[in-house]
Amino acid sequence: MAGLFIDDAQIAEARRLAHEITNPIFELIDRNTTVSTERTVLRLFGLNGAGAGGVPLVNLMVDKLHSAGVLNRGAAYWYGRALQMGAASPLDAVERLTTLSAADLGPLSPEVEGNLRAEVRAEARAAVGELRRRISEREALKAEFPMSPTPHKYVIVATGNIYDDVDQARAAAQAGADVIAVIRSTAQSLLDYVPHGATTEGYGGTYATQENFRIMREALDEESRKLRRYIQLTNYSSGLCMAEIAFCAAYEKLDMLLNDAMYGILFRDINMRRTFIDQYFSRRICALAGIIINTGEDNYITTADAYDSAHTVIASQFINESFAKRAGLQDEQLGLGHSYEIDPARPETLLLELSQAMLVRRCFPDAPLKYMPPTKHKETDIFFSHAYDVMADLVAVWTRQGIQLLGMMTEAMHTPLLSDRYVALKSAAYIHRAARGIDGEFTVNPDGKIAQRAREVFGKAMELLGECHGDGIVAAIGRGRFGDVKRSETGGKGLEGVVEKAPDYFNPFLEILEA
Amino acid sequence: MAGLFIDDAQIAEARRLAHEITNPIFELIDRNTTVSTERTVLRLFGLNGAGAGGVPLVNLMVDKLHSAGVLNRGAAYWYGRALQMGAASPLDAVERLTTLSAADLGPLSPEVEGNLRAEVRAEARAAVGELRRRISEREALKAEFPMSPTPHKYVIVATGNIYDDVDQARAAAQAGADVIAVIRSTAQSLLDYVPHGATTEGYGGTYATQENFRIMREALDEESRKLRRYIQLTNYSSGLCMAEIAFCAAYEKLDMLLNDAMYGILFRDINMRRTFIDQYFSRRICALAGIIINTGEDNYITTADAYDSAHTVIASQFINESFAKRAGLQDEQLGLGHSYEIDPARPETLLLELSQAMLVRRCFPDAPLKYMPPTKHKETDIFFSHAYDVMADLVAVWTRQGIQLLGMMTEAMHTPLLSDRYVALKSAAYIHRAARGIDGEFTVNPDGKIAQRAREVFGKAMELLGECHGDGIVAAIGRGRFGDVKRSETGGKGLEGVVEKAPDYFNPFLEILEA
Amino acid sequence: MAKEKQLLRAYGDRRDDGMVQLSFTFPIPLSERAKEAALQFVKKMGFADVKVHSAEAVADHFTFFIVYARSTLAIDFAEIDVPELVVQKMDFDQVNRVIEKQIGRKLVVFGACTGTDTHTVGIDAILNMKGFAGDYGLERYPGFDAYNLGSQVPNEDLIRKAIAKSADAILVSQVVTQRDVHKDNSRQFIEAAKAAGIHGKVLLLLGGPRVDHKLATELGFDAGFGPGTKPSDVANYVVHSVLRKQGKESGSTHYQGEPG
Amino acid sequence: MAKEKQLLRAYGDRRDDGMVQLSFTFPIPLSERAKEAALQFVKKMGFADVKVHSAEAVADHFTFFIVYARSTLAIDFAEIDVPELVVQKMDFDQVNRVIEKQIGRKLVVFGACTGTDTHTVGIDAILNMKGFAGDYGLERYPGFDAYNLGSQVPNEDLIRKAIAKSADAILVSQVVTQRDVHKDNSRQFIEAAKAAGIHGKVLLLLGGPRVDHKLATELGFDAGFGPGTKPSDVANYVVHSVLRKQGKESGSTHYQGEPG
Ligand code: B12
Ligand code: B12
Ligand SMILES: Cc1ncc(COP(=O)(O)O)c(C=O)c1O
Ligand SMILES: Cc1ncc(COP(=O)(O)O)c(C=O)c1O
Repeated sequence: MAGLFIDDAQIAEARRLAHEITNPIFELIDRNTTVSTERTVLRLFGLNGAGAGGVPLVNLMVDKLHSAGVLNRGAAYWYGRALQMGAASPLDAVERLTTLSAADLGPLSPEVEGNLRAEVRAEARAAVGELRRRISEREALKAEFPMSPTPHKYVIVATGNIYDDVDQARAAAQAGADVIAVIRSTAQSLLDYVPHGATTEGYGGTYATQENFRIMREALDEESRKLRRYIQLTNYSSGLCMAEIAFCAAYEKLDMLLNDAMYGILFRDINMRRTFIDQYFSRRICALAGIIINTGEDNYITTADAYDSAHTVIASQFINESFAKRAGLQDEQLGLGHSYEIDPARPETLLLELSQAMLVRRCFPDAPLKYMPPTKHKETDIFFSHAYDVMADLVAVWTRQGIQLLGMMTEAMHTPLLSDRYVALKSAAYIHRAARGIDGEFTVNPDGKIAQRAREVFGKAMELLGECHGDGIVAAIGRGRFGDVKRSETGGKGLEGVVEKAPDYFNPFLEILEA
Repeated sequence: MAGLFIDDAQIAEARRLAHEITNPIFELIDRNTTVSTERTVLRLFGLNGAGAGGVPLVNLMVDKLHSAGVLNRGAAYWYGRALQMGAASPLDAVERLTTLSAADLGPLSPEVEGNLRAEVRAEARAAVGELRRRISEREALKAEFPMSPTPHKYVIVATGNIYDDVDQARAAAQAGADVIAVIRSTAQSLLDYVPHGATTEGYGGTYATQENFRIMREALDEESRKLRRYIQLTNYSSGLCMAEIAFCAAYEKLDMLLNDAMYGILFRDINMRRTFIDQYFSRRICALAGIIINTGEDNYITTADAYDSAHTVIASQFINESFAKRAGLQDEQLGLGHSYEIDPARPETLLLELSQAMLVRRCFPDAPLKYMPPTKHKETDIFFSHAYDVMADLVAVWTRQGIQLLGMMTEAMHTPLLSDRYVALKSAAYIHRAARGIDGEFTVNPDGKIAQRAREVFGKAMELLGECHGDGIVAAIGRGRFGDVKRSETGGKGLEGVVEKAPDYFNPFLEILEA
Repeated sequence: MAKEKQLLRAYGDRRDDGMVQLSFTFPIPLSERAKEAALQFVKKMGFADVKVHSAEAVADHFTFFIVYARSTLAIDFAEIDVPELVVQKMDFDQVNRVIEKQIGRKLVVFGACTGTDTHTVGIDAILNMKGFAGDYGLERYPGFDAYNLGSQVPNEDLIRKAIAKSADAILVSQVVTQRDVHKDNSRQFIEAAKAAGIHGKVLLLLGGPRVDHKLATELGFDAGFGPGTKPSDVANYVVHSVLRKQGKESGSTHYQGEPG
Repeated sequence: MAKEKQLLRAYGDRRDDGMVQLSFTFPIPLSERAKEAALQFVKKMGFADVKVHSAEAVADHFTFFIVYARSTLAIDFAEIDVPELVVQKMDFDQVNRVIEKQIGRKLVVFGACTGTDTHTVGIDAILNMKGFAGDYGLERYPGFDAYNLGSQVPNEDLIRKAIAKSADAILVSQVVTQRDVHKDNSRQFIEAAKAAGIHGKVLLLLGGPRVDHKLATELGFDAGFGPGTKPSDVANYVVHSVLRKQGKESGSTHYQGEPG
């Protein structure tokens, strides 16, 4: 995206500020682990069953270690201990560990200790190898059936029942969808475990479970072959189980994940420390698995005003980018979120929206970006809503968004009907076809409203980055700088799951992923 | 509209060619009159009643003169004769004339003849004065209640019943319409008379009658006052009664008229000579009455392909402009027609449509222009059709169209429902509001597809103008150059109504209007 | 043998949820009472779970409603009959070959958009060289002699000219349908055809965006063709009908795309 | 006295033409039979002149239909009742004045979006300073003490905290409605309120985009508020209800905007 007349140097400065803003958070991340990070370690070793009442085995084991106060050495270490005690299988390992008394958890000789770690490291390498092999299958399918040109048309399914979701996902793919998102049940982000198995009941969405992922990806693989066009699948790596879901998704070959360094804090009232720590491991897994993350800055302007708070989106994107890069993600994996949300009752909103989308493109030229449609100001007048969405389709193709969530004409009423998706896909295909290449047709006037607005928004974003840099991101969040939502460092859910690492904390996966 | 990189000199050349193309037609016009032109003369004198069976008095009188073979001296002359014979009123004049035998129509002494003409001229001046006074009332209302900014949102009503039309026109005005068009009944253009009185039955539209005009304008005057926003009214000055309808419209203070120098020939198979002669007088009246004409080039690309025949629209616009200017119309009265009709299944149609609309703007910078929505490729999928219309809304505001017909989502089904207009008006208001000023934000790239396409279309238009110049417009129409429709000079309806003027042909209105 | 029932319900976002979207206008001002009236109106149609999602004042005295509701009705799909296809649709070459071999002369067809209707695009699509959607028009078939008289043609003229060339089929197009003008004009055509003594002899085809086979036959035509008709559909129909008339094909065989 | 009938029919483009637009999906592939089934479906609802204008294959096994048809049904508008308004709605200042003069103390209100629902924008619009559509939120009223606990609040927590401050009213917001989760959660709230002994004592208000007064009262709340509710509507309701409870106003007077 040429133009917009913001210096490269200024953009570099924004990046530098963001990096320094995340520095103290990385100290926190280095020093601590969480119950869900440790559960993810166990899942990586292959523990994926559930015990009585559907409690996942990894929860049984980690809760046990946590209540015994020994989780600070790392679940991998205890997994090694169980193996060393002769556990025949991961399941057996859990059983052994969960029956141990606190006394049995005492230290070993350095030599035994060393062997144990070596053994566990080897197993971790094997597990990562297996994961890479699975990912390469996905990549092969993608190579065989190339995707449509961008913007990739992204629609959600949200029936609550994975089998109904499959029907609808197939239908959406046939109608032209490039990406299917299975919306989660509304309560899931607050669950401190990942439900197990195929599920058929959920509110406002379907539970994210490894089995549901598998079922859906299998259906979409089939559909991709049939349509000779690779269909991507995405889900949510947010809430209290960011990293575990990232693992399930990686293992089941998902293509993208909603994954944001701050969304859980702001919109789910999840504890700040917990989220910062969890997001890191989750992103390390995404980096390994070639998963594109989708961040959630678009949410800020559903609670705050989209015109007044446009700069908060930009500032947050730089911060999210820094978190992501430091977790090993590449530019092409950064579906930074933004959206077409300015109140349509205002004048010149198309200019404002173009300005904002061009600005995001200018700041992140190599990222796919994730563009959200209007939602907050949608009306129950479906005809108007449809017209409104169409303008977002135009901005998306104009500013070369990689991933575009399609607006639904019934947004203000209910999760989409099958036909709503069809209507959205058909119109978006028309707009994309009609306008593709339009960005090459015009030069933005340096003194026009679009350019001026972009400079103004960028300027305010720099100020906000300056504030976060000076006072710390924690303080900025405390002041409600993002989405008008205020959160404190020790408030919110899940702080009890944060554990300071012992000096001999052991996590062979992190060793591999950070290598 | 800056850019598009077509030399002013080339545009001037197109204009020069068009002028030369219309030269021979103006010879034809000078030499001939028609039954409908003569009926208009009588209407101007105040003859507007109907006789038995609803036959308009002007038809009775002109038919009589025509069959007696004396129409070539002009109806005004005979009207004078009747007055001179002591007719107390126009009605009386008709009665006197229609009862005369051929023998009674012989010549008078030069002196009597001279007095007669002087008297009739005085009456004509008075009639024109009264017309001007009526028009000034309209202008005063417009000044008191200024119109909305352009594009003026134009919608049609088409119930067949003038009273239902009024209900719907008021509703449309309240929903944001700036211009109301009352569509005529499908057969009216082939009628060689203007029906009389208020009408309540019509197919596909409502009869254009002077009384219907009055009823509707009165309702809209009221609505304009209520809404404090002047609402314009338009109708059709096409078919076999172009000038008569122009008079009725002028008298009833209409604001615009569909009026094209060639539409009747091509799309109604009306004789070429008849149309060329009729259009001239009709446009003289429009010029006087400050009526904006809307031409019909958009129709060409409902029969011919809009991509392949884009240049025929441009060439015809130059010709229509020449006809109009030579009839005294000003730039601000030229609603030259064009439309958003390229098959949406093609790629890059938005670029193509922008190119075409910008080109028209470039060629006619001071004309309001009349922009039509997609119609031919409209689908019965109303949601898609609505999205498709929305893009035309965007192009309209982008290229500063003065008059924009709003697309209807049910275009492919039926004449619009009340709610269809509402849906169209609400979305168009949003698009206009959102995008107003967008043309000032960008510079068109000189080597882009938009600019290249504009140059290509303009080049082909020049070729076509060249052909019309070389071989004559009659030959070009004969080859189906416009709208893929072939017509011959002596084919079609209404040639029998063309009359070669006698040397002493008398038309005091033309004298005034041409002065 | 009774067919097995196959109950069909509307699908919103899950099987059999019955979801239907409606919109309509009432000629009354927007008010709470108006909304309640809309709700009652839709309930009266037999809908459950009626949600009047949107009610907007489209004008002083008109309110436009958008409603989603669940229909409890089901249709037994097994009961819905359409004729069985036994013959494949012939392509361009096959049509011409059959005409040459089995009929042995060119088939003559006349077409026009009659009455006051000026819409020629539809009849042109069927008759002219270019055809429609990549499918050639009848003019291009060596097996047909096609005459297209254009639009605004009086029914009597069309019939007279067709008789003069011993037409096998007459094609009438009707596009404007407001106040059922197409039906009135079509009836008038049939009267004229009867008067001219060709009804039941020359194939009479009606077409247009609001035409279907049922309507056309009710009006007295032999067949009706609606939106999306391809010239080859018409070619197939004419050829098969002529063969049947000549006793060269049984009336009980049906072919793909046959109007019915 | 029997009211005069006032029959209301849908208006397409002329009075009483009955025109209604419908769209729906059938879980079957697109075919002529599918179109016929759609036609039968709409006829079965009691429509006449049914036109299945569009039938599109939205997927292998789903067809989406767009239909226009004429409903022969009429609603007697005279029969549609809504409560009569006798009291004018009070504005910001009037509300505060009435509280000061007639109640003599601040009214305490607690609100939250409860259960697993995280949508705060609605309850914030009612309670926070800023308010909604230019109408100030209850926080800004000198006459109210407003506590907004935010979202994802367990019903029990909200009730406990409200009791601790002797709240006059509790405001529950519910936005997610899929599979009627809002109803389940609302019922659970009422259970908890009963258990805590405040049901029938503290005013219980339910609000959200799919809420209306009828639903709310069925669920056991005192009142329900739907889309577009303004904070001042809620202020009016609370003040009038408290006055009625205190016997300072009769329950038979109704005011503008009163839920009912
Ligand atoms: C192009 C067009 C015009 C052009 C016509 C140019 C021309 N020479 O044909 C112009 C601009 C001149 C025009 C004028 C008018 N039009 Co017009 N027009 C249309 C438009 C946009 C497209 C029609 C079309 O070309 N379709 C494409 C062809 C290929 O489709 P088709 O006609 O359905 O034909 C197919 C089949 O039906 C079938 N078929 C058709 N005929 C036959 C015959 C036989 C024998 C067979 C076998 C098959 C067959 O095969 C064809 C190929 O598949 C439609 C709206 C729309 N999108 O449908 C309005 C539309 C048809 N017009 C309409 C009206 C009202 C008019 C006017 C009366 C309005 C006015 N006063 O301005 C005028 C006057 C016309 C008149 N008296 O007839 C209305 C009709 C409303 C109704 N249902 O009654 C429509 C629906 C627009 C609207 N929503 O108001 N129009
Ligand atoms: C903003 C928004 C969000 C934001 C919420 C931010 C926040 N902190 O509030 C974010 C992005 C986080 C979000 C998330 C989700 N959302 Co959401 N969201 C919306 C959206 C776009 C706007 C809602 C809104 O703010 N409206 C504006 C306010 C002012 O209106 P309101 O809530 O109706 O409130 C008014 C009245 O109802 C009333 N009122 C409301 N409450 C009360 C209470 C009382 C006592 C009173 C008196 C009055 C009152 O007064 C208010 C002012 O008039 C809607 C779609 C839409 N356009 O409606 C979807 C929508 C509500 N969300 C939906 C869903 C499904 C979700 C998710 C579950 C999806 C997912 N998995 O991603 C998540 C999770 C949320 C959860 N578990 O609750 C669905 C709900 C479907 C349904 N009917 O069940 C909707 C309808 C979108 C859709 N079509 O799918 N969402
Ligand atoms: C980054 C991110 N995560 C998650 C979600 C979904 O919310 P939850 O999973 O908490 O219900 C969203 C909302 O769209 C989001 O943007
Ligand atoms: C210039 C012009 N005149 C007239 C008409 C209407 O056609 P008619 O009045 O012949 O029915 C049109 C079509 O839209 C037109 O463009």
